[in-house]
Amino acid sequence: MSDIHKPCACSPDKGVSRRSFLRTSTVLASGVAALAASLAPLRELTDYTSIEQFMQKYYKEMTPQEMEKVLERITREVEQHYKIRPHVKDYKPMDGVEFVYCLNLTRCIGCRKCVHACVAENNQSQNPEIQYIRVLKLPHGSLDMEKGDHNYAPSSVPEKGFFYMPVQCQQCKNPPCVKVCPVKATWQESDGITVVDYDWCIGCRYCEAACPYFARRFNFTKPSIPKERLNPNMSYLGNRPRKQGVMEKCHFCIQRTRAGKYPACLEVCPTGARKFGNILDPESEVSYILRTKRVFIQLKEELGTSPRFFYYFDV
Amino acid sequence: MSDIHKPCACSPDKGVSRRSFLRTSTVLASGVAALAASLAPLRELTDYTSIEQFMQKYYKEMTPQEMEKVLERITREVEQHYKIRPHVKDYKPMDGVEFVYCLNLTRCIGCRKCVHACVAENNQSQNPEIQYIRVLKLPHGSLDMEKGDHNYAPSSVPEKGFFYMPVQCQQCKNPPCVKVCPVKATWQESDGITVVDYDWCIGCRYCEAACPYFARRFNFTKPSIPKERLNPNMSYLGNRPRKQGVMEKCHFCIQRTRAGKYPACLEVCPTGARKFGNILDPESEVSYILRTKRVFIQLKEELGTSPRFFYYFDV
Amino acid sequence: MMRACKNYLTFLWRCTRIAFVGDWRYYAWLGLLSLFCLVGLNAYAKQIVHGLVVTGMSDQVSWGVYIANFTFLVGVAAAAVMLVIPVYIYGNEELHDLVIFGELLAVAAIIMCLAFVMVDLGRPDRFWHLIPGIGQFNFPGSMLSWDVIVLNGYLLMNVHICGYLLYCRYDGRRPAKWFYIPFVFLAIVWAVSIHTVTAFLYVGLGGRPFWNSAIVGPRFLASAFTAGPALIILAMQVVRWITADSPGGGVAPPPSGTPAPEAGARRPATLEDLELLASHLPQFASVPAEIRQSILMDAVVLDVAPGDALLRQGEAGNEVFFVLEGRVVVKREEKGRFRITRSVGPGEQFGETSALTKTPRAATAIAEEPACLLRLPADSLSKLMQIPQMNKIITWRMTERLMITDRALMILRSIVQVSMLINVFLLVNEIFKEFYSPTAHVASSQYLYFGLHGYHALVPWIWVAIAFNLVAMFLLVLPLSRSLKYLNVACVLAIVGIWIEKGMGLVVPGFIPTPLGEIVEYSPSLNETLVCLGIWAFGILCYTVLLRMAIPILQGTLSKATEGHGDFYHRSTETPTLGIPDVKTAHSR
Amino acid sequence: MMRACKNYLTFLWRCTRIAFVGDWRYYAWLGLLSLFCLVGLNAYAKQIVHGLVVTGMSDQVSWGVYIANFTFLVGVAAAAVMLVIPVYIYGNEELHDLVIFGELLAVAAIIMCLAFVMVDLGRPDRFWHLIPGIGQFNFPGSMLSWDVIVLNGYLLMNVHICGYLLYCRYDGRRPAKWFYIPFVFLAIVWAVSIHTVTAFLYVGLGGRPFWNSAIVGPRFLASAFTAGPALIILAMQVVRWITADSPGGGVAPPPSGTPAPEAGARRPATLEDLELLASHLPQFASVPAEIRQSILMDAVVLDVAPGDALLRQGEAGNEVFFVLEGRVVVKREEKGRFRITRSVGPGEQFGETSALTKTPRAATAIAEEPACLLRLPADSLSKLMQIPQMNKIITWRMTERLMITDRALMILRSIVQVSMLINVFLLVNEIFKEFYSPTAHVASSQYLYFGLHGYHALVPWIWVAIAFNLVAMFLLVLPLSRSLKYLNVACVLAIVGIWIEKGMGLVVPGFIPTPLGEIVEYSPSLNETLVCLGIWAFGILCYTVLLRMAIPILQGTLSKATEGHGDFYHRSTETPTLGIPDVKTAHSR
Repeated sequence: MSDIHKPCACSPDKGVSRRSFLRTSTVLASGVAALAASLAPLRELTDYTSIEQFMQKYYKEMTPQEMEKVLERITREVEQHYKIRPHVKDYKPMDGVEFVYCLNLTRCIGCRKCVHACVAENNQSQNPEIQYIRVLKLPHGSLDMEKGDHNYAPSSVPEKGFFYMPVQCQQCKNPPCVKVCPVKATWQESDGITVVDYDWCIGCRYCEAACPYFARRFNFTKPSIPKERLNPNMSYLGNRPRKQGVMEKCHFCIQRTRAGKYPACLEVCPTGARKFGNILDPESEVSYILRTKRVFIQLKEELGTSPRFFYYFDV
Repeated sequence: MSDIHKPCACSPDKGVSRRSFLRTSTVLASGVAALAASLAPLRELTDYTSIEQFMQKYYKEMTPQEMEKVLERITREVEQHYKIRPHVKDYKPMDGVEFVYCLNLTRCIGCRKCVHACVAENNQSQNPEIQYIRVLKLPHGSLDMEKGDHNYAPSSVPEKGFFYMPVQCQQCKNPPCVKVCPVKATWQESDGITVVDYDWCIGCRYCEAACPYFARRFNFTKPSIPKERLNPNMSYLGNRPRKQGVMEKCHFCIQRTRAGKYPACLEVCPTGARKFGNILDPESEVSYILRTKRVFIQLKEELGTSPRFFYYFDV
Repeated sequence: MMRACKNYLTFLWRCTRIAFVGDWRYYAWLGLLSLFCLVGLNAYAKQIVHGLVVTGMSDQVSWGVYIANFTFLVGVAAAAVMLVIPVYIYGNEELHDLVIFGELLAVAAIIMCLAFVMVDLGRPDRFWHLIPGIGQFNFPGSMLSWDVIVLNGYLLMNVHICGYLLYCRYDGRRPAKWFYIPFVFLAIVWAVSIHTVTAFLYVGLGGRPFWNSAIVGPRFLASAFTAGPALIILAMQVVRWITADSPGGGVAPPPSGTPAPEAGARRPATLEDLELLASHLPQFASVPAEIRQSILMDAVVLDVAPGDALLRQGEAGNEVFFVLEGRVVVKREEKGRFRITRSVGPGEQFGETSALTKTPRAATAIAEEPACLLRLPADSLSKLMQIPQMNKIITWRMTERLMITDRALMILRSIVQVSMLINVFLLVNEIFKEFYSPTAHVASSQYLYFGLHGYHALVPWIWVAIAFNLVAMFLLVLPLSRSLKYLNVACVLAIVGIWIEKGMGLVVPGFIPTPLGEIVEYSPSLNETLVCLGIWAFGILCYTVLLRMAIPILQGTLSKATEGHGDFYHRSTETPTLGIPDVKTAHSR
Repeated sequence: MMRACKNYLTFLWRCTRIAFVGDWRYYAWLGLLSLFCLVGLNAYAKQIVHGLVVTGMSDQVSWGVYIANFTFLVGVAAAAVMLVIPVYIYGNEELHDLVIFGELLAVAAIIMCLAFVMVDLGRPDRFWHLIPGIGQFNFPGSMLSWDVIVLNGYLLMNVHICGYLLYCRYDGRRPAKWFYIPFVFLAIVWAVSIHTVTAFLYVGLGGRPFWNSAIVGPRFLASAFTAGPALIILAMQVVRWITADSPGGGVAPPPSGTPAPEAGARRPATLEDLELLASHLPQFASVPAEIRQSILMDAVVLDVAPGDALLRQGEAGNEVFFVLEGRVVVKREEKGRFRITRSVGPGEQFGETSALTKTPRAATAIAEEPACLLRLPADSLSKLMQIPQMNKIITWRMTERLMITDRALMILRSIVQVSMLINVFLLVNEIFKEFYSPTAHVASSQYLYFGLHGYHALVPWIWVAIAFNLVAMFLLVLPLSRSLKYLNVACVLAIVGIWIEKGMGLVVPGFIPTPLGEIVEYSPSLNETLVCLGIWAFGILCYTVLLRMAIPILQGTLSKATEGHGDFYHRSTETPTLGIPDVKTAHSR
């Protein structure tokens, strides 16, 4: 930028006077100094991108060997940073599985236990805290979210005249976030989970603008997780620590659910309002609910996103 | 229209030849004949608008005496036509009353008894039949009305895997139909009922286009009601017989509810899915429902019409 | 005052009378249109008796082809301003002569609009409920009440402007600017408003997502500014064609066969001749004596017989002629046909354009009656033009002519071109919005463009409309359409395409599916179609009659000056307009 | 080939070098801009280190002033075509000289756009993931991938067109039509597309009703075609101002104080003189001997000294001059200041416009060096013009001048005028749609215009923007703005109004309330603001440098012919551009 400002560095066609030379040199030197001064904050940069990371291939184009190397690199980085040796794996979707989430609005008491269990499980930044689940307190009778309270005080739940609606990624069948990503850094897996490759995202936040459920989160600064609270059981597309400047989101606890466990939010729920399972299995709890419950609600059904997250009532 | 076609009837400045005169007369005569022929269908017109009716004043500007005369005229007309002397009254809204309707979607079995009770009570045309209530059969789990079946066969209700949603005028607090009417022929009364003055409506059907609930009906031809099925208990803004070419709609059985009775659709409901009452009375059933039921639905809440018709679940 | 009244009544009387004068083709045309009108009236009578059940409409689709035509015609009416703007705002003279034709079209279109609204009403006998002051007028809440105001206001405004300008032309007066220019500017704003208000009728309905979109208004305007001027392009060519005599018909003298301009007696002019001129042209009185004197030097007085040509189109020549007695008709040859551009009587001049601009004669002037003319060289004219009063009257009379030049049509072409590009651009925006993220609101568009749940009555129509619009756009953009042949094809395609897309393509899908998701299709019944045809015929009839009145006035053949001539009954030489033989001649055949 | 390469490199080298040449005001201006650039760079470095947390953005409002500026500048870039269309499609010559300035503005604007996108990225180090072929390009699904293509394509296209035209002008060659005209037309379509695609970025988001409206695209275009030409109107006046010498500065000879055109020695021309001319002007070889001979009759050869005036602005005169040796500079007086419109060397002509059109001299011609000139009367020029080759070269050179006339600015005014009317019309449509039937979708508009639930950060801004737009519209519509003073006020108001309305007023309300109904407001942080200022400064710096290169080329003072003259280091008479004293003179002060 600044070199435009310095005068012509070349000597003019004919004899350069000493004074002119001195002048040119002075301007040139002060220009370089100013440039250096303006770039000074970069000295504080600690978290350099390594060549290895910079050159890393696109997730879907990596061979198993290359993925192995990447996982090793991640393990190394985490160990270096948190002094804990994690278990990082690239969990793949299982055949014949499509995950679906059902949430019983009759039961939810708005305790926000799910919110915090999620943060702990998924190694989200805790300062500033990034939460995947947002619980709305709604007055009886209305599903108009504009009437919702996002910041209710949790001591007195459930409050009379209100009900509670936790919202997280709806794992849409037609995810707008995937459609708009210019670099294919986010996509839908065969088991219905929409994931983000944290090493490919360029941080344009177009997906965040596109999501109708406020389900995506951006690392506005370097995430900070206390060492003692790091969950060492990690997956590449799931809860491994993120870098500054990339998107993340709820991935149905990929490191748990693809290993046959329930998501953290479900396990911690004290009222059993949360149900999770494989919709392709007719015997699963979620299949039963969707088959028998009279009315359930897909948020913003009119947008055509076709969520895999269903709200229902105890009818 | 046709007089443009006839040649100049005036005689030209100077001497008109006999031939020209004959010609002019011939053309003139045949023009008049053609015009008369084209208007011939009007001879079939039986239901002339009387001068009295044509000159009738706007409802809100009539004195009680004038209204009395109008009611007499209507009584006369009905008697003449149906050979039954009706009891026609102009029921006024009661102070401290705002009507509200609640419908329990858990209970409704889609029997359509309400639909037919409504037709009978409100003297709707029976050929073609005009129905105020439309019952939708919806697949479990969805409130997307585009998936609804309007013409399901009623023999087997309730069908498994479906639920039923009766829709009628939602008596909006912000009724779009009232806003768009160019001649103020429809308005909202103080007890929340939106009414139509059948003697003022010009039949432009703009209200029908504006209504988001498909709740308004137009008399596309002369309504026909068998004499024996005429309900003689009539109100001016309610169920008195309508004329061809005007709008009508559900008015919460004004002739019943303003006399302290329940609407016909509620009385006939076999499951008790329908609840009606005064929301301003905290002891009323509807007040109780709206106070205690966890979630209820106002159709198309996002349009800002603010219906007085609430759908709820047995929770 | 009395005289003015009488004069105005005479004007109206003569206009009315001339509407019934014409040759067999004119009568056949009026007869055909009247037939359609009567058939339509018959169909409407049936509708009155049986109700709107005779149409294809239903509670589900409660507006149909009536309102579709209404919507389209509001656009046509609004487009008249696209002639007014270039002339009055940008001072384009080329379109000047077309403004009145455009405004007459607006008048005819608004009459049709009102008729379409009327037939759509369930209770036409109660239309008076809509009249502010008498009925109950839901203003400003209901957009329909706005529409009542703007449509009727626009009608009155255009009737006033046309009527006043035509009457002034008839009367040989210069129109008073304050009496019509404010209305011209008001009409410009108003034209946008009739369109926007009509769009808002639809846009304001929150429960109909297909209409509840801010782009409907701009699309209305863009398509109106495409279809309207396209219609004017076609109409003007028809006017040009019917106002031309047929070639070599023996009636119009072919340029080669007429006597030379030197025909007839000629003598130097005297001061008496100038006084005679001054008696017909009061402004001449303001010319100082010394100038009169200096003019006399080169002035010549000609006495000519009927049929003598004074000057011929295409020839060089820099003299101006003032008529002292008799009448001279000025004709222009266009593509082998002759058209009267002016009829000049005592005190009026011709040939001044060539004299002032040194260009070849733009038309041929032929004496209609035995006439006496004062011929002046260009220098003398320049001297006269230095007198402000003379300058004003001569300049004003220069513009008093009926010319529909190809260049004027090309200006209209560029309006149609740009509007069509904008129209298609807006369509692209709408389609992108609907289909890129297909929300539930897309159902109506889905039905319109691709069909929904097996229903697809409108699909072939809308694709035909889009194809027509696109072909028209390409034709208009290509230099090809500088040829009238291709331009006409493009105009027809554009009009039909927009009629489909903005009429049925806008109104019907708004109702499908219903707000409760039901699909009931609509197609107009026969009776409904006949009513529409009747109204169209009535509108065309109105426009025909209005043109029949306006053209001779613009040509100068119907004017106060020709009053004594007993209109067209006494003209012995040839037919003035529409290629229609004189009535008397026709009678005595 | 080698020579062409060397020539092109010399061209680049001289262009680069001239960018660093100027007087103290020029250096001060560059210095100031560089200062802002450095401050911005510093702020950006902080952002790199700490992340986007240093901005005012949040998960709720995830785009802010960066993307707002980006959106606005895409519009400015697109507006360059509003100069290109009149010139290349409608053949308007008045704007011809401005096209290159418009396209250079487009280049600068696109550079700023790319910079704004870059600073908005969370991971700028991964921008290469966006490169088709190397990264993963989500085309055609993501509108952002379309934007990458169209923005970079537009940049390349404009760089190519400007660069090629300037190089040809430098080289004294006539540009080959096939080498740039196709790109000109492509750029027209492309300009619409950069805008529409950028609008579609927003429109395509079904979950954001404030953006998910088909009218956003048309409004983008209308506001761009308002703000862009308004900016060009202002920029061109700055160019006109800086390319003029100060009046009576002693450097530029005032017309009254110069020697008469008869100054210097004069003698009849000989055949040798014509051969000398032919050696510089190869086309002259095609002139047949008999015409050469006939020309000789009235031809005069003048030998003049530096500072001699050959012809003077405003005088009558119908001779044309061909330069045989030396250089002549043509200057035009505008409002008391002189501006070089051409610099003419051997083989080139001046004075031909007056000779051909019989109009007074439009500029003053002064010898820069001892010069030898061939003077021909208008008749001889007419004879030469009958030779096709001569006609072509002379006509082409007639257009090679730098004139920014008031009429050109008035043409831009009518573009701004119409665009602003359309823009306001679209705004009215949008506001009607939102507020007539206020559905839940109205929340964002409610927030923007009136505030929502007690939050109203944008309310004062949007009303200021609307007020500015309305005032600008009225100024533009009134004849008042035919005066540059009011026009400039209108332009500034329009630019600021649109910057607010289309930048922050479009981007931020789309996020408020969030899809879950939460309201989190946004205002840019100091750091963010400094980055923005830095990018603006960088863009203006780019435009300054581009103009610094282009102006002398357009004036003809920087051309292949002046190569031997050692650019501006050796000119002894006066400063060529920007009112900047010669460098050598400055050094020896």
